[in-house]
Amino acid sequence: MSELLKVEHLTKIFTSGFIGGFEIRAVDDVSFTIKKGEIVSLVGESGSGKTTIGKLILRLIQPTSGRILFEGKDILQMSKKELRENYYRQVQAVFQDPFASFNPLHPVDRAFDLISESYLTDVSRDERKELVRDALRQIGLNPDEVLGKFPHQLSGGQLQRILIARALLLKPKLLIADEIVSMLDASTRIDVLNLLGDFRDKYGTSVLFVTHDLALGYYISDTTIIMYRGTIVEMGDTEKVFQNPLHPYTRMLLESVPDLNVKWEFKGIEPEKEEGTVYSLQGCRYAPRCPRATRLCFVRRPELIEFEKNHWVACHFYY
Amino acid sequence: MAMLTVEDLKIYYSTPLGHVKAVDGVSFEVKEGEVFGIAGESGCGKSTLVHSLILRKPPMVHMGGRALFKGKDLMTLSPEESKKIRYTELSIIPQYAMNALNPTKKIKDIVWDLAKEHGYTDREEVEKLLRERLSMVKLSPKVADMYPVELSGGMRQRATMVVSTLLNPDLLIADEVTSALDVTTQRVVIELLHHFMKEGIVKSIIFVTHDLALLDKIADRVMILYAGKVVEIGSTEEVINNPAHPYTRLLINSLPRMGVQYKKQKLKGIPGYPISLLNPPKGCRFYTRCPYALDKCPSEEPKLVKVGNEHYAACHLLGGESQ
Amino acid sequence: MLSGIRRYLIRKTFVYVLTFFSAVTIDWLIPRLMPGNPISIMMSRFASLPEASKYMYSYFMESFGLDKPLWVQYINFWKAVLHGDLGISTYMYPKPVADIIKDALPYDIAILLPAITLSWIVGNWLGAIAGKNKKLDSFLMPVFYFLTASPYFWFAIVLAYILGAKLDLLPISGAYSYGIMPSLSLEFIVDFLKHWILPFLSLFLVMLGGWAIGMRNMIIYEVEADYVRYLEALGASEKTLMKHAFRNAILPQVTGLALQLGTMVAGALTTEIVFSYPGIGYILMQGILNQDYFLIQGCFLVIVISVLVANFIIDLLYAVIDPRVRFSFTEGE
Amino acid sequence: MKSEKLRIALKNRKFKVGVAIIVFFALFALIGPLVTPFDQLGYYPVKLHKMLLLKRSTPNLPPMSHDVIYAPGREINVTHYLGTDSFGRDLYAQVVYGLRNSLIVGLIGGGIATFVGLTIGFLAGYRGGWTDEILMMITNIMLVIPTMALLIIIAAYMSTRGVIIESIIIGLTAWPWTARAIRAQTLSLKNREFVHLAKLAGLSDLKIIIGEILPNITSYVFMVFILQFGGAILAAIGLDFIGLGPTRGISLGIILQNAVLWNAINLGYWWWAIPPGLIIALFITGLYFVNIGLEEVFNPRLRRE
Amino acid sequence: YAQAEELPRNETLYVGGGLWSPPTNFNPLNPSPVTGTVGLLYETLFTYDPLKDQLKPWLAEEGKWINDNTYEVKLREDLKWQDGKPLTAEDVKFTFEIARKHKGVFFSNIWSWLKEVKVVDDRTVDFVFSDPHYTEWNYWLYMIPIIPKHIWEKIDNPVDYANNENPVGSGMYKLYKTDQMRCIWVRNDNWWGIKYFGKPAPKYIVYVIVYSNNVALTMLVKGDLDWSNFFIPGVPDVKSKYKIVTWYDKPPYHLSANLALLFLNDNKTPFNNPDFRRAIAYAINPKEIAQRASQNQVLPADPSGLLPLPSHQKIKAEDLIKKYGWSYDPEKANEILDKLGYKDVNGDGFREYPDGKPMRFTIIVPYGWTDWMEMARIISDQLAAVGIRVDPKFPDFGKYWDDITKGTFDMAINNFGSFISITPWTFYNWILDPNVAPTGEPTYGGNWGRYKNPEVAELLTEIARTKTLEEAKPLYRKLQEIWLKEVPYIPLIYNGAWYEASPAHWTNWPSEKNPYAYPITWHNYWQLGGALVLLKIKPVTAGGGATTPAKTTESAKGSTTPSPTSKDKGLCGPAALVALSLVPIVLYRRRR
Ligand SMILES: Nc1ncnc2c1ncn2[C@@H]1O[C@H](COP(=O)(O)OP(=O)(O)OP(=O)(O)O)[C@@H](O)[C@H]1O
Ligand SMILES: Nc1ncnc2c1ncn2[C@@H]1O[C@H](COP(=O)(O)OP(=O)(O)OP(=O)(O)O)[C@@H](O)[C@H]1O
Ligand SMILES: [Mg+2]
Ligand SMILES: [Mg+2]
Repeated sequence: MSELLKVEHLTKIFTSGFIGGFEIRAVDDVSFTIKKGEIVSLVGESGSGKTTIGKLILRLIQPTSGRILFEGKDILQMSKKELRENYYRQVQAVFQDPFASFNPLHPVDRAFDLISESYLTDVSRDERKELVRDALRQIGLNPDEVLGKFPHQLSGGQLQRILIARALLLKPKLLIADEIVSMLDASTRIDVLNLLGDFRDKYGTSVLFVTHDLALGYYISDTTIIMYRGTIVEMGDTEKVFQNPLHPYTRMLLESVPDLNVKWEFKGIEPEKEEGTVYSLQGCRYAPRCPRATRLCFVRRPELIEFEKNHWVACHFYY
Repeated sequence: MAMLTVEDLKIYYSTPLGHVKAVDGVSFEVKEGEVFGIAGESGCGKSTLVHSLILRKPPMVHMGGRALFKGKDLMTLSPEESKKIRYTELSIIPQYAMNALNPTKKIKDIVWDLAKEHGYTDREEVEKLLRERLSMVKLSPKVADMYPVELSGGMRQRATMVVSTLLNPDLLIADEVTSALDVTTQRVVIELLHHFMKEGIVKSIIFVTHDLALLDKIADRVMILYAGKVVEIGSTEEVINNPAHPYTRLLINSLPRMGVQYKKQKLKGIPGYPISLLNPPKGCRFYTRCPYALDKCPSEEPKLVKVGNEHYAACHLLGGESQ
Repeated sequence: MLSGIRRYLIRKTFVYVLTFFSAVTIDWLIPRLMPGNPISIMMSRFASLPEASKYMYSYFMESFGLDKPLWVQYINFWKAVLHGDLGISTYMYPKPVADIIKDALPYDIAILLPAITLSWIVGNWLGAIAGKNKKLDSFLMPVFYFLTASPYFWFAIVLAYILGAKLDLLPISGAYSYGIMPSLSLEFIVDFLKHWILPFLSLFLVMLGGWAIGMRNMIIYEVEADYVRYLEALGASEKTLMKHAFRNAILPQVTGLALQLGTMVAGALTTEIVFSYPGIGYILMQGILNQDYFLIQGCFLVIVISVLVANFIIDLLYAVIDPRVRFSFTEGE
Repeated sequence: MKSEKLRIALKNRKFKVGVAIIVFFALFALIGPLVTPFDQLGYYPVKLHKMLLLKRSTPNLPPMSHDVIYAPGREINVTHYLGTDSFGRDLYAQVVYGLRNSLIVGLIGGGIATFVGLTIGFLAGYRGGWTDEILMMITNIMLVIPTMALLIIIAAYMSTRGVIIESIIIGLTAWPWTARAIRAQTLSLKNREFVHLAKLAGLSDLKIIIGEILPNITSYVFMVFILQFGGAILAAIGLDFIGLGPTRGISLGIILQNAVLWNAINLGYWWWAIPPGLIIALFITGLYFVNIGLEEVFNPRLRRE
Repeated sequence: YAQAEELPRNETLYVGGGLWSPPTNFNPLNPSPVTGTVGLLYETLFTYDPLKDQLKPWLAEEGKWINDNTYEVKLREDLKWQDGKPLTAEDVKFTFEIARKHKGVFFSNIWSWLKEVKVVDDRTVDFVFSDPHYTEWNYWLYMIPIIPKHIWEKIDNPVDYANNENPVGSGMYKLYKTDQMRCIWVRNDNWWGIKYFGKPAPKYIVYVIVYSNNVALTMLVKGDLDWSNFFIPGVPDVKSKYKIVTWYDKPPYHLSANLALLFLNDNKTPFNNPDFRRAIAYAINPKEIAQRASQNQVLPADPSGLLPLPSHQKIKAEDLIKKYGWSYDPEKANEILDKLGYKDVNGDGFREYPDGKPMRFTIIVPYGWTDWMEMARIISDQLAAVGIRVDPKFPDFGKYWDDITKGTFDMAINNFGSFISITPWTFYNWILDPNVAPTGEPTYGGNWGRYKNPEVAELLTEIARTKTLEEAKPLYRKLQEIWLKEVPYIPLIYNGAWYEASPAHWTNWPSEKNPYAYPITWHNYWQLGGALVLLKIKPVTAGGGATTPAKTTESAKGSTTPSPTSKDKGLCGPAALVALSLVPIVLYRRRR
């Protein structure tokens, strides 16, 4: 498998206001790669910078520093035109909120119309229509039931499927799927996930699957990246990460998953830590919450090391 | 001993287009000392059910049935009496727990305003209690003097839970308190609820969620709702491990769990979508999505039948007219 | 936390200073870009022999420095202002602009301050009542709307007609009787108040409508807010709910107050004219009509400064009463 | 979707009452002039060998008076629905034409204010960054400057002013509110996911603005326009009253100014001073009603019925 | 807690009409100080009575030309300043000298023909002229206020000195207090003039600032304003009801004060053609203007434009008016215009230039001067009747003034320098002064239309130098002849010397029947009669001690509202309207 996307030392700092503003390091020196035809899940708790990474890859926002190479080409160097005509043909996205992903004023068809106008220029109008209906059928929707409807007339699951069908129409090389099931019901959730998998199987599309639900990440992905406060704490083959979690944070996460197979023992309440200072911490960001933290952890940021083949961790414990 | 007995409760929404039958003849019991879980898909009437116990405001209308809470029918209680019961005996943690506290008031003031309403006169005492409880949930007692905006999301969540349970209510309703949270915070919330029960701060909890896996962790008994009706009710063990109703079964089967991977074992969701509650069909409401539908399903409404110890389900497949 | 507030203040101060300079510059420049000049107009008021006028024209052009290039005038203007010198009025020659303003300003304050603050307070109060009481609302809201929809001076005319002329209850001209001497005596105060009522009332009522409507809408929003629903679910009484909702609803109204000051000062102008009330409004008006650069500049300076100061105070106040402002600047985000 | 909103709107009493008032006065302004033989200043134009002579009636007639106008060679019976002023000019004619002009000021002034505010708010919100900072700075400056006074200065030095010029200057000073509001709207919209998706669909910024963002704020813009409409009328009335109104033609503010200058109130000619203000107040009340009605339509939280 | 000082009503005179902004400037060297600065506070050597056309000695006992170049003034005995210091010839000399040094003093141009001022003795001053303007000198004699040397010599720049703190004059009133709404004068009980003129009756004069004349009217009828010099529309309507005193009881009610003229731009075709101007003169009907625009409170002007006051009437040549004058006659106008070739060729009702180009003019009047605006409209109509198209335009005053002074207008109405004075020369000098800047540059005379006629220039200089009226009369005749023949500008109406007085608290007001003074209080008019009124009026209730503050006008209250309609009708109308307008709102409420 060859590399499709390579992210190198990506950093994004948000500042607010131009005088006397403050900074948030939403993404801090993050590097990883996505191979062709691979599903990578990006896992982390709320605010860990998952969405930001997705948006950076989509160039919806500009990174503060770092590089993003798509098939060896730095997308940050691309012109707007190049992005439009080339990059977005190959990289698409589905977002968390299906309702917000549709313009409430237009029928859902617009999602298809827009991309076919830009990218399917060589196809006739009727063929386009057929393509759309095809795509809808593939994801298990009845085209007559959904086409021509307004977003508020459809359910979240239906809308999310339509968005996937929309991406399907282009058969992109990379799909960014940002929490695409978190707003869906359990009963429809798994179907949407399955769609992603089928998609990859059929077209070899790589997927960056952003989630905070480890079970979902485990279910669908080949590679898992665990993030904490803008930094990667652990990554590697899904199997390895889940079967042999190295980082204390990963372990904590895994323990928190309400899995049907596992009974919880109630261990009492952990104190809530002041988190305001985390972003300015010199050392490991997880240190304040870490049960194993030593002085070193507060002083030096651990680097990501390859603990075993294809299994990386950033923790002083493993040096 | 039953803390709450709901009998054939009907709660509708009156809209210009007609009645939305969000809760349509639901009966159940919440016993003292148990966590009672309610699960179901989005829009099946979970929130309607629990909120109707607290406060009914237009367009929500009570169309029949009773809800006996410690012997008093919550549906016919006068507003004054109902107000008195709320918080002291019957309390709620809302779904929006992170934003439930007035951002411009200090937490202790909010608590005092509420406590005053329920006959408390000693401010010191209330504040002392608040600080104790805050430390109990591992928050600094200083949080009492802070504004909600000063707290992080997780802290606010905890603070709200403390506020909601401060006066030791007998029954605590937790409506989807976890659905917007990530797993770690979710875990903390569950720990807190467990703690409240253990410490006897609350006697019973109704825990509403659409995440069955979570109910598995905390609930003693669960009730599965579908389109305003009870489809299955029973102890958690039984319902999860031994689901009787096709819907429950399909639902449980669609849950991803650790160790299951797409590559190896494909899970399946439930096909189709829930029906509209505006004009629900006469018969079984799940029939449109049910792979085992019988001829009589569309026309005849299935009754709850006993399928095990304290375990009931409403499905024609399970036969039986007996209740 | 302190540094957060300091940062907030530095930012605000910077914005204010910039705003001040730009606003004053605009006000300085605009009259000068217009055709005509103040000395020429000054001449029109002198009934004298043509010969004499010619002499005076050149004298005054020079003495007011209007024969200099525009940029020199601009620099001189700031130099003078920083020395606290606002120049001499051409319209009320030779009175210094600073004195003119000093004499007139108390009257504006006497009318505007109570009108603005009371209308704000009463308006918010009535608006809150309307917001929570649907029955009253359907009755009060049209009244509020009618009030804000009325031009200030028309309302003043109507009031003057009914209360002043027809019923002869209140005097309709001046700030006090022409025959009484200002002093700290009961008689004078009563007399002053009598004259004050009508202009005050007409401003007060018109302004009140706007605030009431704003508050009404805010309350309706707020009582739907999560925290109110929570309180209600926990059995809080109507009174407590309103108390909480009111507190939050009032915050945007505070900002509104700051931002609207400038407009209201202008609104007072027409009212002052109707009642011959000796405020800055009428003088500014005359200054403008007579192209009295110096008077216009001075009045603007005062208005801009007072609006900015009021804004600044309200900003500070805001940081105190709304913890959101305070903490959003300490934690980030 | 749209028809649904319309249906709700038509059920909303405030909206209906407001529309009724507006339509009533708009029709009044449109048709009113047709039923009066007087010209906009209230003179009776008489043709005398192809030349126009402007004739006047008896001064200070109360409403619904009949009078005779003597033209060369004939006598004309006229009725003054709203009486005459101290120059013997018909007030009904002045009021209808004045209303017409006030509406024009409202439309143009409100239109310009909305348009400028829309453009600036939009640019600031959409472009963000320095564009935003600078535009907002300008907006805040405009907010702090007493625009009414600025208006007076500008108005005072225009040699002659027509209704159009007046509306333009009013429009050019009234936009900051709109700009702020629109900016806020745009900010929240531009981070909506459908906008991102449109970007990913290869749409240019312009197309996104026109196709995705603008349609979503039209209802809002419309409401803003209504408020600006009313604001412009009130501002114009104020200007008219202090003598800075249009130097040609008539407006409700000018009628009021004349009424005050010529002692209408003291002399008991209430029909000169009361109706113009009342019409304005009622009309703008109507506008506000429409606005609140629409707000209730688009924002169910505000609904009260 | 202090007792409020309330001015005793029966000793206080309330006046208004000459003060439009808070009183700030009491500098008599300034061209427009607060009214009363000259006349009440400072005094002139002479006063002038326009009713009798007499120059009356005031500070001076007498003045005469002792030779062709020297005018000698003898001051009265025992003149003193309000601070007790004697007023002497030194002060007179100082007053004139100050204008020599400071060009901003309003009479400084005198020094172009005055050579020196010599003090002969304490009471005698000699004015030595290089080029004596005898006629003009008469004017200055009653216009120049004498200031105290001992005070003013310490002042660096006497031009922009506001002089508003305890100013010391010689006059019969002292400045008492000023504030934003009024200026209060208090009687100078040590006034030198008591022994010559008697004591003025009011102890206090409150000069009020009222922005709008409707307020003035209200105050007048309530008896809160005793003496008004406002133009108050509607006075004729309510005059009898409230016993308001005006000069005449019938139209025009007021004396004349100045002349409003229609200025034509004599530099522009076709106004440069006297015949064309004459045609316009024929087409205009001043009577209608007086009646319509000014509610008959003014008189229409006759072609000469000379005011109906003795100083002007004395030189008026009726025979010339008969011979060369005009009167309203549209037929005649049409005839002239036809003859000149201005005909309506395209049949639009308006005449075109002889070459067929459309002819269209504008007439400007400052915006907001409603009576003048109405005048402009009427003129436009009247000219339309003879086929001349004139659009009335109402620019703001600044622009109007700019156009007028720069000569960039077609037609305009103006009256600024046409005030009554001891000599018609001021009028002619103002309006015909040939010494004007070219079009496009401002001029501050009154020859706005740039009428140029060398003969006029000569006549004006000559008249200024004539010693007696008899000597000047033939020259005036010539001027009038030119005026009537050439029609440089067209007189419209004689603006009134607006005067309304309330008999509620003061009586013995001057009027047609008791014409003892010209009752105007505007700046520079106190010397013409205003001051005399103060000496003659009497309080209604003679309360000598007057320790109890007379409560204001209890008697006048009650039914004092001026309203021609009955009281309830007046209220019912608007009430009905309001009620009617509330119907939709009420209905709207009912339905819910
Ligand atoms: N436009 C922005 N301006 C300022 N801060 C931002 C912005 N977008 C994100 N952030 C901040 O950056 C951090 C990372 O945000 P991000 O949305 O990437 O987190 P996430 O992992 O996707 O969280 P979630 O699970 O809640 O979606 C957060 O602290 C957030 O507040
Ligand atoms: N105010 C309302 N007016 C009309 N219908 C309503 C209203 N509120 C809820 N409903 C309808 O009632 C039904 C039940 O809603 P409810 O909120 O109780 O569902 P829920 O099970 O809590 O769903 P979720 O998991 O999304 O919270 C839904 O179909 C919903 O559309
Ligand atoms: Mg995210
Ligand atoms: Mg719910």
